[in-house]
Amino acid sequence: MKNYDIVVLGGGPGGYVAAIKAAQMGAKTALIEKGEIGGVCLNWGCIPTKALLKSAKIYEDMLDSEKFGIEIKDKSMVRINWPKMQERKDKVVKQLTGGVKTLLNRNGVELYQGNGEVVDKNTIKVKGDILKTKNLIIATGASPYIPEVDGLKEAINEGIAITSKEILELKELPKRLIIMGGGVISTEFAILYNALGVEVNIIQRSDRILGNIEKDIRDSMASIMQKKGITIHFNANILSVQRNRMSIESNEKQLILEGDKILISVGNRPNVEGLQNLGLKIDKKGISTNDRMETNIQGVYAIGDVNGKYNLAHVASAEGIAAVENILGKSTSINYNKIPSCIYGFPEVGSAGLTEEEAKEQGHEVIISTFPVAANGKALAEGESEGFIKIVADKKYGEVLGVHILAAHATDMIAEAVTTMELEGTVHELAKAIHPHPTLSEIVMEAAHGAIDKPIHIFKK
Amino acid sequence: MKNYDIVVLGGGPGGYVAAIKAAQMGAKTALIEKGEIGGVCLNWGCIPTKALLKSAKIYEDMLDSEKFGIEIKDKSMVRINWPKMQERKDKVVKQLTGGVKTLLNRNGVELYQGNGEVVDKNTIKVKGDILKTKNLIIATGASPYIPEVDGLKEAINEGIAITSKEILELKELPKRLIIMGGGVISTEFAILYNALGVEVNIIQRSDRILGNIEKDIRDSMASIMQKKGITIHFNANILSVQRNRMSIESNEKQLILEGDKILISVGNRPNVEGLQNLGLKIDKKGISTNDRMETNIQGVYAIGDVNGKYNLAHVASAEGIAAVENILGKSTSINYNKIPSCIYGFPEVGSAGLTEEEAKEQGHEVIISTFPVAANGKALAEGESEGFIKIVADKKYGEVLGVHILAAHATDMIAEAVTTMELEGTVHELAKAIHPHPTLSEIVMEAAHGAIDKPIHIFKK
Amino acid sequence: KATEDSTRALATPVARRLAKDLGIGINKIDGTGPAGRVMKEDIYRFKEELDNASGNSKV
Ligand SMILES: Cc1cc2nc3c(=O)[nH]c(=O)nc-3n(C[C@H](O)[C@H](O)[C@H](O)COP(=O)(O)OP(=O)(O)OC[C@H]3O[C@@H](n4cnc5c(N)ncnc54)[C@H](O)[C@@H]3O)c2cc1C
Ligand SMILES: Cc1cc2nc3c(=O)[nH]c(=O)nc-3n(C[C@H](O)[C@H](O)[C@H](O)COP(=O)(O)OP(=O)(O)OC[C@H]3O[C@@H](n4cnc5c(N)ncnc54)[C@H](O)[C@@H]3O)c2cc1C
Repeated sequence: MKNYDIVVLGGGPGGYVAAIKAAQMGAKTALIEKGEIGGVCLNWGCIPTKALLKSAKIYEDMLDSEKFGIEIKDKSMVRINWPKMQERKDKVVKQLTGGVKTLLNRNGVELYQGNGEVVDKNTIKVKGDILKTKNLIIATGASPYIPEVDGLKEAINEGIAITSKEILELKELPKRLIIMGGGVISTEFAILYNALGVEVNIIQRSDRILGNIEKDIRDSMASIMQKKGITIHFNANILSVQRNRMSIESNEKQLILEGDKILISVGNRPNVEGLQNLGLKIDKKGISTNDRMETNIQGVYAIGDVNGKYNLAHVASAEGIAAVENILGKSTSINYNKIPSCIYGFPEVGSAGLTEEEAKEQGHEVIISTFPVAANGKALAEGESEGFIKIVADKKYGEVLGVHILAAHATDMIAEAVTTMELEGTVHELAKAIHPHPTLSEIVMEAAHGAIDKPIHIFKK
Repeated sequence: MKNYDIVVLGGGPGGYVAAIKAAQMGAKTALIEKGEIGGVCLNWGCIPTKALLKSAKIYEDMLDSEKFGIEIKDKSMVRINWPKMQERKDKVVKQLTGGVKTLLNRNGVELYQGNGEVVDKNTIKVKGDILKTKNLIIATGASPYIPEVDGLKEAINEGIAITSKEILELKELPKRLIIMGGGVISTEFAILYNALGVEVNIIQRSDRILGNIEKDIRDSMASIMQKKGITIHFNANILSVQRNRMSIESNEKQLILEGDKILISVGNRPNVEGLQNLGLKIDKKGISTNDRMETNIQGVYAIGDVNGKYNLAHVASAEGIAAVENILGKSTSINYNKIPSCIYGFPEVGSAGLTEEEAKEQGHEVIISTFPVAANGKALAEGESEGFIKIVADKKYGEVLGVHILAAHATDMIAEAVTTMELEGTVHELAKAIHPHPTLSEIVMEAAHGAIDKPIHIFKK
Repeated sequence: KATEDSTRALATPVARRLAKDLGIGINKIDGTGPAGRVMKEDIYRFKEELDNASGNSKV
């Protein structure tokens, strides 16, 4: 039996960050992980997808290189070496998870590899060990939800229907891919495989994909994807799956689609098995917590995907730090009105804070200002001029409430918005701050000018 | 004879932005341009160089594509089509300058194409026209300085020694390029032509290139360039030029270099000819102004390269807006402690605010925090992990005084720093603001943590 | 020597404008933001306390 100040259950970006922070702050800390350190994010989520997307981007650029004055005599000479692409991705993952293990170790976090069984809130069993702890942080993550569809189970057993985990480990590049669901993860896989030359069909229940994203960006992204050759079946019902064939009804028409693989990507369920003993308040989304990461049980905290607030790695990490700081007496809370979220693709989406609708719902009188990427010099120089920025500000002082960007490097750009909101900044500062030329970030300044007076590089009456 | 509230002399990014702003604010405005609208920046500076750099980046990625799992059977099949590359660049430039002309027109700026002769501060002649004005904004820019070197004039006459303007219009890609000078522009051309397979020699008078840039970044950049195969001759004196041969003395050794072209890039001189009548205070750097862009003559303002403060397009534009606002009664000044500057290359540099040395000189007690790009997940996923960030903050509150980034997308990232400084933000907000994962921008958050307590993703005692 | 500097309050732009509109001196307020930065919530709280206090004194 060993005693700890803090035991963290689950070693994803929520749990491992919490454990490192706790150890840095002087708490005696244990981390329990039954699978791979780094969780979904490092092993089957954020990182491997971005490694593959980079390969896909280079492939796409190569096929399009004439535009930039570079010729390949025979385009058929350009070939995807899928095993090599996978190998690189795996190497990146190994390097990062190896790095995290070293960090845990050097910071003095005691790592238990095995399934953690929660006996009570102060007692956790891992294999032969019993851990006693003053505080428990639950960071067990979430798993893909598998819907009830006729024949889907059989397709899963045959290895045809797969989740985001298996699709990252395919031995061969499929020729045709059917994606169930139209969320962020579906979109990223659709763009990835489309760029690699795979025929992609997205099956979406409602009349829109990317339901949570700002509406103009969502609509633009959908039509950009369609222009790339991705087929999106809106208002679609899946009737049944027969091996690699799928019957759907979309807009009152029946269709049969064929795919080499079917990706199931219709949402997550929190990993809460074995936590029943604790008497935690749990709903379909996950373990309920307040903005200090406290559950209804004193001394028990829940962070990351398992609390179901956001399925985002940086939220998991921030919540992990907040939980630890609250445990160790440094009061911290998370402001969920300022969370950034990204879509990685060609182009990218970077979004932070409130949408126009959300701001109005919260009672703000809003100013909206937009500016197109096509009016930006750097974007033209780079040959990537799709997209726009939309700033949502409160009318009274011009406080920035939300920034939504569709652009080639949007994910690199959104940090400016997050920091501005952290500082209760207004469109006046965004306009006044001298943004370097030529950069895509000038669109932030231009849109901010548009919220106050007029942007320079576009004509508005 | 026509009467104006404001006449702007010179249509570069200083002048054309000033003219549009003035017209937007209701002033009767004329713009005089003797050459091409857009000045150096759009025609022979910021924009064409970035268009070519993008082509070079794609070429470099293609040659290196195996790393990313994409194979070309025969690399010799990949060929630079230099005329096509130039054509694309020219198209981008045309599109942008055309756009600016439309904007001037739609905003009601009256454009005079011709050389503006300043008769007195209220009277300017352009060809047959005489313009009377209440206020004059001088935005005539600067020109490359041609040093006194034995034989250089002859080499210029032969078209071998050229400036940044001619090097953007070469009919053929040179095989060997000698670059006189080691400033930002020299560096960008060196990286550009090196990536396109050209042998590059830089001749630098002192023991360092990029003299104005933060010292660690400057040193890293130099060694990265050397690793790419660019030769830098430090402490070098040019003895003479004989056609395409150059004799230099570097570190006490004499050398003879050969180049197909010699780029003269050793600084600028302000374009002040014809302005003598005005009685302006002018020194070697340019027309003296205060931070409101006022010269010593009431009603006469000087903005952009001609005032010699910074040779940066965004500074020229910001100064243009400030001059107009001051003329029209909205008091504005430029804070030169927060100017961003960039170097475009592989990797890039984005820098804003004070360096460690400058901060100390200004009397600050400073905190310095750095974080390496190699510890960032997105950078590894992208295979571009060179570089680091360095934050300079004031000790008392942690106010951010300067941010210096060497990284693949540094130029897109530096806007966050600029806005933070505009908001008098501290490292606390940078650390607290939830930066999205996985993005390069997480290094900002990590370094900010390092200034307060400890970063998560690197071990510090 | 450094008094001038140390009396300059750290505040967010919104807090500054709000304080000005409400006629509240920003230096009087203890900020709850990082490094004692005055946030808009601090102004609202201060105003509320002010209102309560003046309400009480009337009775
Ligand atoms: C394909 C894909 C792409 C994504 N891309 C992004 C992105 O770009 N950006 C982003 O922000 N988010 C992304 N996400 C989401 C992100 O991966 C998650 O939000 C994040 O991993 C959640 O972190 P977590 O620590 O809460 O849980 P997880 O990462 O799920 O980690 C939970 C860990 O707990 C362990 N565990 C569970 N129960 C026990 C137990 N009883 N005992 C011991 N160990 C246990 C699990 O083995 C697991 O390792 C992506 C997700 C997917 C699937
Ligand atoms: C190769 C290169 C790359 C660069 N890259 C960058 C970069 O990436 N980012 C950046 O910020 N800066 C960059 N610069 C610097 C940038 O181009 C200048 O700082 C900017 O152009 C200055 O703007 P300006 O309006 O002051 O002057 P200019 O752009 O020089 O414009 C002055 C204009 O005035 C006109 N003119 C002059 N005299 C008269 C007259 N008597 N009558 C009528 N017209 C007149 C000229 O024809 C000219 O068009 C680069 C420069 C070069 C050379």
